[in-house]
Amino acid sequence: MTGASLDAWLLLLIPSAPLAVACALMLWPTRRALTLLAPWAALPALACALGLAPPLEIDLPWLLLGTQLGLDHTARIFLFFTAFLWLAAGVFATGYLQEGDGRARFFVFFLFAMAGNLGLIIAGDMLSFYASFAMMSFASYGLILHNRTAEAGRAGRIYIVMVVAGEVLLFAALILAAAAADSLLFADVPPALAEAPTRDVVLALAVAGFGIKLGVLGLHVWLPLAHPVAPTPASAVLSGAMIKAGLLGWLRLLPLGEGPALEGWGLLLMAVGLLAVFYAAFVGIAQRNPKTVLAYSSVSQMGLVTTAIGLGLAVPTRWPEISAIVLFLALHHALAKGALFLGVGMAASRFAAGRYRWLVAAGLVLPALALAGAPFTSGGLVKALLKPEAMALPAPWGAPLAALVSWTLVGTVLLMARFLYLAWPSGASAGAPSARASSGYSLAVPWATLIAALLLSAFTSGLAGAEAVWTWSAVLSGVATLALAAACTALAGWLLAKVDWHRIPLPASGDLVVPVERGLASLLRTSARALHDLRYRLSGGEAAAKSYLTTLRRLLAPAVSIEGGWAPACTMFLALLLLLAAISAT
Amino acid sequence: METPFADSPWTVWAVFTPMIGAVAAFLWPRRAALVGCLATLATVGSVFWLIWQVAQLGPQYHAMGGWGAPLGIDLHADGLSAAMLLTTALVGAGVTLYATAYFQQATETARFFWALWLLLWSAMNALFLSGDLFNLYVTLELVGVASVALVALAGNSDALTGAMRYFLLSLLGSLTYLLGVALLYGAHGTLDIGLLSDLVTPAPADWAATGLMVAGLSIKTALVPLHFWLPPAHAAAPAPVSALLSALVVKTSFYLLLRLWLELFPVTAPGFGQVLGLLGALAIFWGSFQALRQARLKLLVAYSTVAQIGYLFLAFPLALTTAAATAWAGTVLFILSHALAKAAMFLAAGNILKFAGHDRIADLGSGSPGIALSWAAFGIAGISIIGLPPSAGFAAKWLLLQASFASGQWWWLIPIVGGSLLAAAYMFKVAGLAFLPNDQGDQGDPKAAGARLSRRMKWTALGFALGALAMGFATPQILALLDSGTPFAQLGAVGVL
Amino acid sequence: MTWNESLPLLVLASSLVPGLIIFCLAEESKGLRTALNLVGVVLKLLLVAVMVWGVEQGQSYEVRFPLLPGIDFVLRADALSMFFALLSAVLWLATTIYAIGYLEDSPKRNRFFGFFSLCVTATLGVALAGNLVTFLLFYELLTLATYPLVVHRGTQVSLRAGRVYLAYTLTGGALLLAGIAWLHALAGNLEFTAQGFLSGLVQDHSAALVAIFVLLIAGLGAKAALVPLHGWLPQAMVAPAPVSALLHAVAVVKAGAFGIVRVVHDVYGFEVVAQLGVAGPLAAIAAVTIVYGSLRALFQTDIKRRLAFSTVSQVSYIVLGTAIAGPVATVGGVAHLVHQGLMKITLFFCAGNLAETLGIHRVEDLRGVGRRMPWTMAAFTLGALGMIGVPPMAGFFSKWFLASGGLDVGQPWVIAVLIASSLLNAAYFLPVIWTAWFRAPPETWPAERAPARGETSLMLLLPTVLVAASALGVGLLASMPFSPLQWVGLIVDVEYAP
Amino acid sequence: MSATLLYAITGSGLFVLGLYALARHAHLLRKIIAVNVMGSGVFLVFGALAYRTPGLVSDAVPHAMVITGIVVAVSATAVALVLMLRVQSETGRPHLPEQPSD
Repeated sequence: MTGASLDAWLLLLIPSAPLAVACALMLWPTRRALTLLAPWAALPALACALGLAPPLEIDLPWLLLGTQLGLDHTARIFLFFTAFLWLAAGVFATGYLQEGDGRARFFVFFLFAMAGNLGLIIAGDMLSFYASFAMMSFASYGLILHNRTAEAGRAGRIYIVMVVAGEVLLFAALILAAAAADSLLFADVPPALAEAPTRDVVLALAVAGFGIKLGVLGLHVWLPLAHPVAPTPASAVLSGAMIKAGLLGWLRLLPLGEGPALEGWGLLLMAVGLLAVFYAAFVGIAQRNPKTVLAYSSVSQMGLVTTAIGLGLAVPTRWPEISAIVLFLALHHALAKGALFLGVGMAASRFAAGRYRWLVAAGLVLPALALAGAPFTSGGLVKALLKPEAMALPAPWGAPLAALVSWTLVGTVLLMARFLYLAWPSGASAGAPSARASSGYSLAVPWATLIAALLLSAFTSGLAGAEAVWTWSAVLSGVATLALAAACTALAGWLLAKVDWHRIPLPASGDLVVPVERGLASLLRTSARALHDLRYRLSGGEAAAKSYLTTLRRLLAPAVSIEGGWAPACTMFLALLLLLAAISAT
Repeated sequence: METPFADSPWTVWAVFTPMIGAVAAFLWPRRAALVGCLATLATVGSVFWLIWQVAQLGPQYHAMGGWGAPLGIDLHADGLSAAMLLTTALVGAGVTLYATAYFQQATETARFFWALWLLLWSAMNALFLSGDLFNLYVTLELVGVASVALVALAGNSDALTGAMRYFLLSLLGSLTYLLGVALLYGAHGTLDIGLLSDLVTPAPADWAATGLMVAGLSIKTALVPLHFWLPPAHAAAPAPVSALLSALVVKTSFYLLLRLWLELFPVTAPGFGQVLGLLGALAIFWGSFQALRQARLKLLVAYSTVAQIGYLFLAFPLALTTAAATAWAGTVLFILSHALAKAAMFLAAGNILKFAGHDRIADLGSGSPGIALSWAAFGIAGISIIGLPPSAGFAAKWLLLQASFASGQWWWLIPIVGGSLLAAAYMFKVAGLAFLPNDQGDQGDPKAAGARLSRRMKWTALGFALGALAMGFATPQILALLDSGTPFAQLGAVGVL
Repeated sequence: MTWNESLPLLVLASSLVPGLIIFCLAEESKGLRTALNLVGVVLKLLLVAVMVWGVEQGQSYEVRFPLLPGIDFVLRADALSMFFALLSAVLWLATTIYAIGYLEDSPKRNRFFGFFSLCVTATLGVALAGNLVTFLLFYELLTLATYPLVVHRGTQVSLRAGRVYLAYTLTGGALLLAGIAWLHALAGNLEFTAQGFLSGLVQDHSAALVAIFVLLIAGLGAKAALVPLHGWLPQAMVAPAPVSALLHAVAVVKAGAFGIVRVVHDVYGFEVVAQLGVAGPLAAIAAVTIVYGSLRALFQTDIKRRLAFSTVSQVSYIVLGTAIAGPVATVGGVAHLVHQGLMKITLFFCAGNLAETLGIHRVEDLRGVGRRMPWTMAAFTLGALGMIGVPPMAGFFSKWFLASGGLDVGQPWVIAVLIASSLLNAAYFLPVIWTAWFRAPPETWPAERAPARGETSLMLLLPTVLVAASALGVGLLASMPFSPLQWVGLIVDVEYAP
Repeated sequence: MSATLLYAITGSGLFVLGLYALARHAHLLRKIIAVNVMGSGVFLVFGALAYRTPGLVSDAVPHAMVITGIVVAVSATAVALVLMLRVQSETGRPHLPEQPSD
């Protein structure tokens, strides 16, 4: 612990503040003051992100297997948007949830998830990261199940299965990584891993393990189910902050910018990522719940993140630039998705019914535009910066990738259009359960702050080349593309409006999970039957022993019956006598 | 008077004190219990004094009347005798204590009990101290008659038929033994074990004598398949008598067999030991099997004796070369531990029978706290019977196991260990009943004569059980006692019989 | 007899003597009985603590007197024995308090607490035994002392369970006896020695040594519930909850597992075990047990039965860690003695609380019980998460070290086993947690016994919460001096010293 | 010598005959007599073997032993007869049950 500055000690506050409030809330669940205090448990984290200068480090050798907390550039950015989003969502929740809704319970889970999420960001070693990751994952189970509907039950079940699967995959990944690096510190892992013979195994496990959290295509199935069923503020943090934990895991563990280029892995990730972008858009527009649409949008956006990471693996020399873009992408998505989810809540609140209706509508459109990558938004900035990086790929791949990155816009626009269509404040939704009278400011203020921060971020990103992006031509082409996409969407919407939706077999929410669920159920049945048989075969020993005893009894019955007889006894006596004499004669 | 060894008159007192007591108890029936107690005290005192002498000074010897062998009667006391005397004294003292409470009401039976019991004790002590084959026959017969009479004391038909069967077979056994003695005398002209040991050769007379004596003693020891007299007799006798019979009487003939084997018979034919060992193994399995299927508690305990006797015979095949000392030490330790444990079990069973008014296993239950101590005694004695540590039963089985490995015959561990498991099976079949809740099983029979057990009866049973359990810790001391004098001193040194 | 000699005996006496006195008390003298229990508990804990401190300081505690020809009765304190002793002493404290609360107003408490004390005496004896015969002595005493606890209720079911229990454990004891006797005949020595004492015999007697190893492991495996010797454990769960806690967490299965650790490390030595080629099969058995136990647990509807099968699975972690010949895996395995103990005792206490307070025995009756008994279910949740291996619960560290150890010695399949086990654990524990916390509670509970205040009696709740907190604490503070992991590190250093 | 052998063989024959009768006859009196016959056989063997060294006076020790043996046998027979009578009075028949009653 020597050498740790006072600033570094402040890092301890980040996870312990929410933990302390959570424990207090468990002990005194009825204290209103505590629930009001709950969101502000993220404040120390936010303050640290803004006020502390990386790098900071503090060792706690007594905790777990020797814990290191630290703040580096990556952590700082993650800490900023995560804490910000948690704070905003938390304040929103104080207004959104009423006393009777089990608010204290909600906040207990909320705070534990918050502590985990914030803790994993400043974790410098694998175990504290893993522990925080687990705490976050398991605590958000409570958030997802908060409404106790059958739908929530199913979503929760699938979520927890995926969480556990992710946990064990990560366990294996971390164990192997720790063995390869002979260290638990993240600082030591990527360089060691780049050279290790187990590199590919670790990569596979980590990609899959963190991919579950991040919603990588194929592993995303829990996401569109879980995000919508949670209360709106919880959806915001789930989709905005928590899925980024998977990204952070990749950043910490994968040998990005280290060692040789991993083109195979890079191409695989890029392929999966781009596929996710379009697939999620395709499935997403078929959804009827705006929050589900947003969840698919998250999958789609995380596809972009996956693509960027793949690029980083394939072109390690460009990693410093790519990493900056990825971080900004994460921040942008967190703020945008947070604002959109809270917007859904706003649209269902009494605000949307009154004179602020247009304001609410504007508040929905702005982040949607940002997400779609409109000029002068953070989304546009990211895509603009990512394209040139794509060109760094070796010959046949660079140009197609850059083109595909541009086309992702189409998918996003479609999704956002569908979202706006579904979430548009009609003024008639005031009867929705979440629209009961609530203190308006606790809803509006965090939401507005988020939107403001999102808009502001486009201009304060500090990314290299950011100021040069918005040339006239770029803006024009951006607006034109956007307009074209919007027109297409409108046309499609008009055409589709005439179609009887119910006759089209639309992909259900959670898409791939449906057949998997069925398969698992039948697997479970089969294994139960097999086990039953096996057990009978094993416990056959007991039955066999019993029947053996019965047989023995029957066999010995004649012996029992002659036991008391004189004639047999005397015969045996004589026989023994002769036998003994005969033996001693030999 | 010639004294080739250390001459100890205590050998005589060990025999005569109980005999005088027996006569006195017969003469003064009203004071029989008092006489019994006094005689017990005196006998225990002289026996312990003698044991102390053996332990400290080595083997003791006394020529009665100064005649000396072959005409007179000589008394020997070595480590083996001392161990047997010790066993008898310990069990005898406890049973005396128990009997003072047990026989309180039934005066007629009580009077005979004391006389017969003291006579039995005297005969057993004489048997342990004799070194002459004919004397041994006489003492054997005395033990038999006294035991039969004790069984018959209960007076009911089970007891009488049991006693009758026992007596006839006992006579058969002793006569067979006597025929062997006759052949030996005819061949060698002497009956002194010490003298004979140098003369015996594998001649027809000798091997016929060996067969006769071993077979005769086997029937008296109730070796399967010659055991069938034992369960009815032991089960039908009054509790203290059952304890004496199972704990001591069957061991007397085995002691004789052991002594003859060690000192007299040329063990040129290893098959001989193997046959006895096989019968021992058979006894273990058969006795346990029968014990398991018994419906009455005392019969179960009696069959347990049949099984446990089998262990005594396992040493015969095991006692080869270097393993001999270990095997025989284990056997003697087994005698001691089984004596204490079986006494405890029969006394406890007696208590339970007296309390419940019957001993049908199916209808027994823990009942009131009044009987809990007896159940505890039964269970703790079971530990020793099963051979779980730290009981002396464990030490004995350990030594037998060591002998079987050391003699390269590991397969004998199957009866040794298997017998333990079967013993556990029949012990816990009964011990589990103690845990039935109060509203199940019998509450005790208020009409039964002694529904309220005296404290003495409960604690004697428990004392035996605890003694058997704790004796494991005294194993080194007991083994040290055994090493005094023939035959064990030689075993250790020479390693060959 | 010096202080250092008498201390091991005093540790045994501190539960033996109160136990024997309790047998003699009147059923009504509740105050005296409770006082005796508590005095014994606290005294034992103090004495063990003194010994732990002394061992750490390099003191040697040994008492020895002859028992059999060539064999002594030896009680000795080394790092491993103190580890187990401390675990037992601490958990006995919790269990005693719990049992006092649990058995309030039930009959035959003297008998119960008497045997309870004997049981702990035997466990401490197992821990402190300095050679195999002394070990066997206490091992069998443990069987005998637990039997009355298993059949305590006296119902036909419990008597049957008791019979099954005895059938397995006594057979195990017999095999152990045979193995020990053979070993003594072969080696002439049975003293536990760091890194074993058989290396000189491998050349000439390898077949015999393998046979003895099989006998010993089979004997110990019966208590450690290695498949296929596990059949008694699920049946024995009919016993009262404190007994189950004792069986599963403190005494019986632990004695078996501890014995396996002793045999592998202090009788054979891991090198001899490896040379004989028996480590692999042992690890395989452990692995099969881990998976099979979890699979069976998955299909149990009775809470305690589910926990019992979970024990079958979890205890084999210890065996697995022992069978993988490497220091890191051994740390994981041995530390799991404590980790599993704390977590499983938590779970059984919770199951007891549920049964005692609300009459809940089946998983489906747990609906919404989290609201009615939040503290109990919180403790249960912690314990269950620990079993799954979620950090920072203690169970995670066992898995971490086992897996790392497996990697270290080139046996990565261990990770697969651990993952399978974690998944299965999650599969049978998470539905319980979900049912308890997130389903609507029923109108009435099966058999509610309303406490004066709070969710249940404080005597039941306090130990539950404390052990749950310790299960969390030993994980969180895994690197503190005197934490189980650090202590095991010391032990393993000795066993693997060059 | 041959006379001795003859006596000894006759004695052994009596012994086996007694054993046969003991096994064969259920009536207790017959059994008691059978045992007595066996005893007589043993004593006969003893008597025969007393004549150990031809030409010399026979050994006194076997005689003493036979006398002692007879005393033992008489007392034993007395006890046996009393027992038999008690058995008859208790069970009504002078037989033993073939199976011990359970």
